[in-house]
Amino acid sequence: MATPFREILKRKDFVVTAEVGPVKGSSVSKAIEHIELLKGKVDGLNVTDNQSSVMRYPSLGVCLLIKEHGGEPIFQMTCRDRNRLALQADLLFAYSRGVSNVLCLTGDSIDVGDHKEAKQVFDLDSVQLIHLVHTLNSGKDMAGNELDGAVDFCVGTTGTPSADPLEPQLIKLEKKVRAGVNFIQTQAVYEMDELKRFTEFVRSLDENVRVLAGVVPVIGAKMAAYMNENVPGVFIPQRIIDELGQAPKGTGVAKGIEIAARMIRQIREEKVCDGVHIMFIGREEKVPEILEAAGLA
Amino acid sequence: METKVGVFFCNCGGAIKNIDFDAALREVARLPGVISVNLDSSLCLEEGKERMVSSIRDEKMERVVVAGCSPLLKEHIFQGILEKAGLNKHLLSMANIREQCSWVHDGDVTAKAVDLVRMAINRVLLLQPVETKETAVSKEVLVAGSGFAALNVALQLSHLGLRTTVMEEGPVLRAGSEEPAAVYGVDASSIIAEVEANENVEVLTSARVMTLEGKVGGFGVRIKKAGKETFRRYGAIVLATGHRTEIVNPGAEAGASVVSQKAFTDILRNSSLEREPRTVGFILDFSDENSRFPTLATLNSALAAKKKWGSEIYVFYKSVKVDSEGVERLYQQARDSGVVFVKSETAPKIGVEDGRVKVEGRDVFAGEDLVLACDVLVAEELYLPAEGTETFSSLLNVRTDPKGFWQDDNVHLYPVGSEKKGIFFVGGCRGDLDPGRMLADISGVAMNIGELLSAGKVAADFERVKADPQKCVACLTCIRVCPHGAIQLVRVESSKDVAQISDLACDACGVCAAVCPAKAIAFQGYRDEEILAQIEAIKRS
Amino acid sequence: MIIAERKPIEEIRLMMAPYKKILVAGCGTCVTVCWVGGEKEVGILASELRLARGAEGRELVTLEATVDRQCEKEMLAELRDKISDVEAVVSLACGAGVQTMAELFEDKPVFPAVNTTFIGMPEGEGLWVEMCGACGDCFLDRTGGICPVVRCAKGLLNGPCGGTRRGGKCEIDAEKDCAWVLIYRRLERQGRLDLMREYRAPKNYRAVKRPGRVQAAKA
Amino acid sequence: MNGKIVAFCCENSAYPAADLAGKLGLHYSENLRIIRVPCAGRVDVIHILKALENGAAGVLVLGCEEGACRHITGNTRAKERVEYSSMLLREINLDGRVVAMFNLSPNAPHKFVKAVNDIGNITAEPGR
Repeated sequence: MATPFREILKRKDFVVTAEVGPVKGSSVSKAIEHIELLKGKVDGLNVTDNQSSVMRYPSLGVCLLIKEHGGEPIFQMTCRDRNRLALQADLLFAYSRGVSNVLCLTGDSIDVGDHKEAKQVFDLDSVQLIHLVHTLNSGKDMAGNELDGAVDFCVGTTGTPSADPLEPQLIKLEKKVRAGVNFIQTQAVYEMDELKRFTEFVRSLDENVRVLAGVVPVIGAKMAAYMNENVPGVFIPQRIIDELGQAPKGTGVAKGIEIAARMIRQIREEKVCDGVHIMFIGREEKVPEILEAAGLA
Repeated sequence: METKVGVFFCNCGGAIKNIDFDAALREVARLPGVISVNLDSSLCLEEGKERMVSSIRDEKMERVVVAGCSPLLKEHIFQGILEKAGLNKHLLSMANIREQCSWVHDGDVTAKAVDLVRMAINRVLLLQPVETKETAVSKEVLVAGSGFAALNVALQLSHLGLRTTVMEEGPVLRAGSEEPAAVYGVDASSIIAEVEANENVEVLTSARVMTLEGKVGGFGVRIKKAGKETFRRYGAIVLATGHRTEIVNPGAEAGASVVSQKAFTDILRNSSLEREPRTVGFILDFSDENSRFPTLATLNSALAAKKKWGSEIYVFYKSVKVDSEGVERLYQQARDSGVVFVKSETAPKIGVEDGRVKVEGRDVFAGEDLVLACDVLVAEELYLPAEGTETFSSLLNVRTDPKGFWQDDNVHLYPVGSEKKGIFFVGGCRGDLDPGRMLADISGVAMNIGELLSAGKVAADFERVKADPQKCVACLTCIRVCPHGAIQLVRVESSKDVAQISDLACDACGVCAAVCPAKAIAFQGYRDEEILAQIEAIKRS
Repeated sequence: MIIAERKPIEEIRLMMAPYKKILVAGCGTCVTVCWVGGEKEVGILASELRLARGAEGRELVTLEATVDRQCEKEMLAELRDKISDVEAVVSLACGAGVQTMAELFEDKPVFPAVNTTFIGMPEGEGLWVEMCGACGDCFLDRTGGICPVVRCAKGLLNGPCGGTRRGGKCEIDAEKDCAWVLIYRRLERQGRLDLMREYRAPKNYRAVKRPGRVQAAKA
Repeated sequence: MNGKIVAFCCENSAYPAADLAGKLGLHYSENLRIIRVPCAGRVDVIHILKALENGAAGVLVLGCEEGACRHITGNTRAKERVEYSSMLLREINLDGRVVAMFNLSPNAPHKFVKAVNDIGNITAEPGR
């Protein structure tokens, strides 16, 4: 049985988490493959929730699989697809099956996904969801009713260190930290000074909050340009795009891994923050390579 | 009782050949509403006119159709005939059976001619009378700016008996001092004295326009001077805010000895240098291609320097534009007096060598590089609109050209008008300067305004274009769309805001009538019914 | 003001297919102001339908009328004679007008010719943008007068979201300003950023029990 | 209205150009019927559609050259309305080319004649 993530956050000085993306279908074989590959190598495994508003096998489903396979799941919840009843019900169900880490997200908008005519919910937003989890932790539901069987979630959320303008994001981050979070896994970040500034801000609010830097390897200049334009909250600096541009043909992935590993090692050595969250959706099998290259294997 | 229409055919003294007028008259006589058909050979000449006036009166015609030449040529004459016969001049419709029928088709075109007459009859049956009404207008004119052009306009207007307010943002009148008229070959020395002596001209310095409303004949302007705001009424507004210049790549280290044209004239006038400059350089027309002022200024300054100090003068030029009045003569004078013109493709490099300005350029004709050390270099300047032109534009809601100058050369408004009646531009603020033309523009503006205001009242069609207060929903579309800013929102008796079109400011284009979503705007003569009736007539041909 | 957009001619043509004599009814208020349903557009739509029917070689008789407001029964009553003389009505009014007409003349099929889009304001000539979603629980007082419920693509009460683009643009549209960045800038300008720092509890989305009813307290 | 072409002519450009065509003895189809308007910006979609409804084979709207419109935006507005009408015709599967906008200056009678001939050829195509 894996050590609970809450404990790891307290004891470990450099926490490493990764992310698996469920498939669009009922087959779980790929998920299990990724779980087996990564469960021993990382402290926690996030499972995305209809990432980029693309309909997929549910996040909670893969979390249960991770539990069954002895991994430590981090259940990602967005506010796009469920109202406050469904969110609370899913949390109760998750906790009852041993999934006790939740990452509270607002969620991408329907327009960026593949069901562009769906009605988006957003009954709550990420800050309200964090408050909701604490309400449940206190033994009550949002309507103030007593729960038959309480929950005790370890709560996490995200942040955008390289946002421009930054100030509105920091105001929101403050609300999240005030609401009470154990850890923050940031959006993809590539500039150390941005990450430093972000982490210091979080520390100034609450030193117990652990900050894990979001690491999204970029596998080519064209991919970088695409991500800058289409993936919300991602801003890949020109210097990295240039570096990728010089990589000879066909070595894009290797170059991406090399850059990611370099960043991870720098974060760790300079203690910029408390760890990293590696997001390599679609190439989960490459994550061990990154860990090795970063000296974390 | 059907409206009584009289139709007059004119064969233009035989110039309209391929129409069987007898047949045409017979057929037109049968059309509904037609009570009289007449054939004439010279309707627009005196006897023709007499015959027409008497037929209109005798047969008590209520509408008139004239089938003949183009309305653009003779419409005003036939409108005069209607008035003489006691009929409202707008109750006329013309069928162009000459230029647009007889002269463009071979063979017999009687059928088409009858068609065109039927179209004119359908339209004339719907026409409504439009009265002419005189509106009192303020005989005061606001002139913004105080350069040579502004003050001259003010003087000329005062000679026409119109009071002028010259408003200058700066503390002092700019003509003469700021703007060296001598450079442009015009004498401005006495102008300020003349203006200050003229009791028809009121001078307001360090004054600014805060708000502007209303239309031609009655612009309401709030002017702020010394912290106090006063509200004034003006019949017309002249913008003569001039231009400003910026030296092009002065070669920073060259320092004080690189000067602008204006600075050079100061040196000429009171020779502020310790000793007279032995060699003087000029840079001409390498970056700003279209303005003519630099050429004139360079030639005047070069000649003046030659005369006063006898110094060696070099002009590095890409082009010497001599197409405005008197400039060719100046150019010849300069060459005869020994001024050296150095033709080069690219702007010369400007540097410093033992305290003097070093100019390195390529002489295209001599085919060799030329290095010149001179005591004073008059650098090339970019001609830009004066500061504050944008704020003025938004206040007046008039457009500027891409470079920010006023009144790009729309051929219909050229040379001094703007798209807003009663607002005129003159002088440097219009960009592409040509002193010769500027003098013509000054008298042009004075003449336009004199014609407009000196009678103290202006006759205009009364409510030819009108928004029906019952139908107008005050959606503001027409107000935003009107190219001439002639429409505003007013509160009518039913305490409802509706669009009101100013008869004086309206230029009768009909754009408002086309865009009005409530079909509330009637443009007499071109109402939808009057256009659709002509289409209806075509259908039956 | 209610903003609407004219339906494509193809859609309206199919609705009118079974009928030979129809009334094209305009409304003189909101839809006139936003250029889709006034007397001018009634004339154009009627002409478009006749032309289309002519292209099929069949006949169409159209009556045209525009009342001040189609959402008032007394004003619609003016159309009683014309409506009894036709087989169907195509109304260029907003949804409220179409339904008031349908209710008043229950035996006549009434069809919408416009899509009612939002409550908004003009941003440029012929361009309108959404401002209010009629949520029934206005809290513009706490956002510096900018409504995130409709002007934020996700309707967030504690924004901005993580997807804000560089320069403060919205995740879903690089041209659109992020509502929460606008709110931030305005509150900062007014020195009231504390309002944005306040946590906003989940919204009461049933403030207006749909369909809404408002009973005025007094005449 | 067999084969008639209705031409809305702005009195600042197209109408004088048509007159000049007459003075120079140029020729164009007899089917043309000119309706004088103070500016092309006065011509609305309803006028174009009503002309077509009344059987016009083609409709021309002729205004000043771009940037030389006496009423600044009249010719651009007319162009947009012509494009709307043309798009509408295509939507109800009629030929969108029978409605056209032309810009010309008062001293360009040949351009006027060319505009009339062009639309004449389109409307005269077999299988109309």
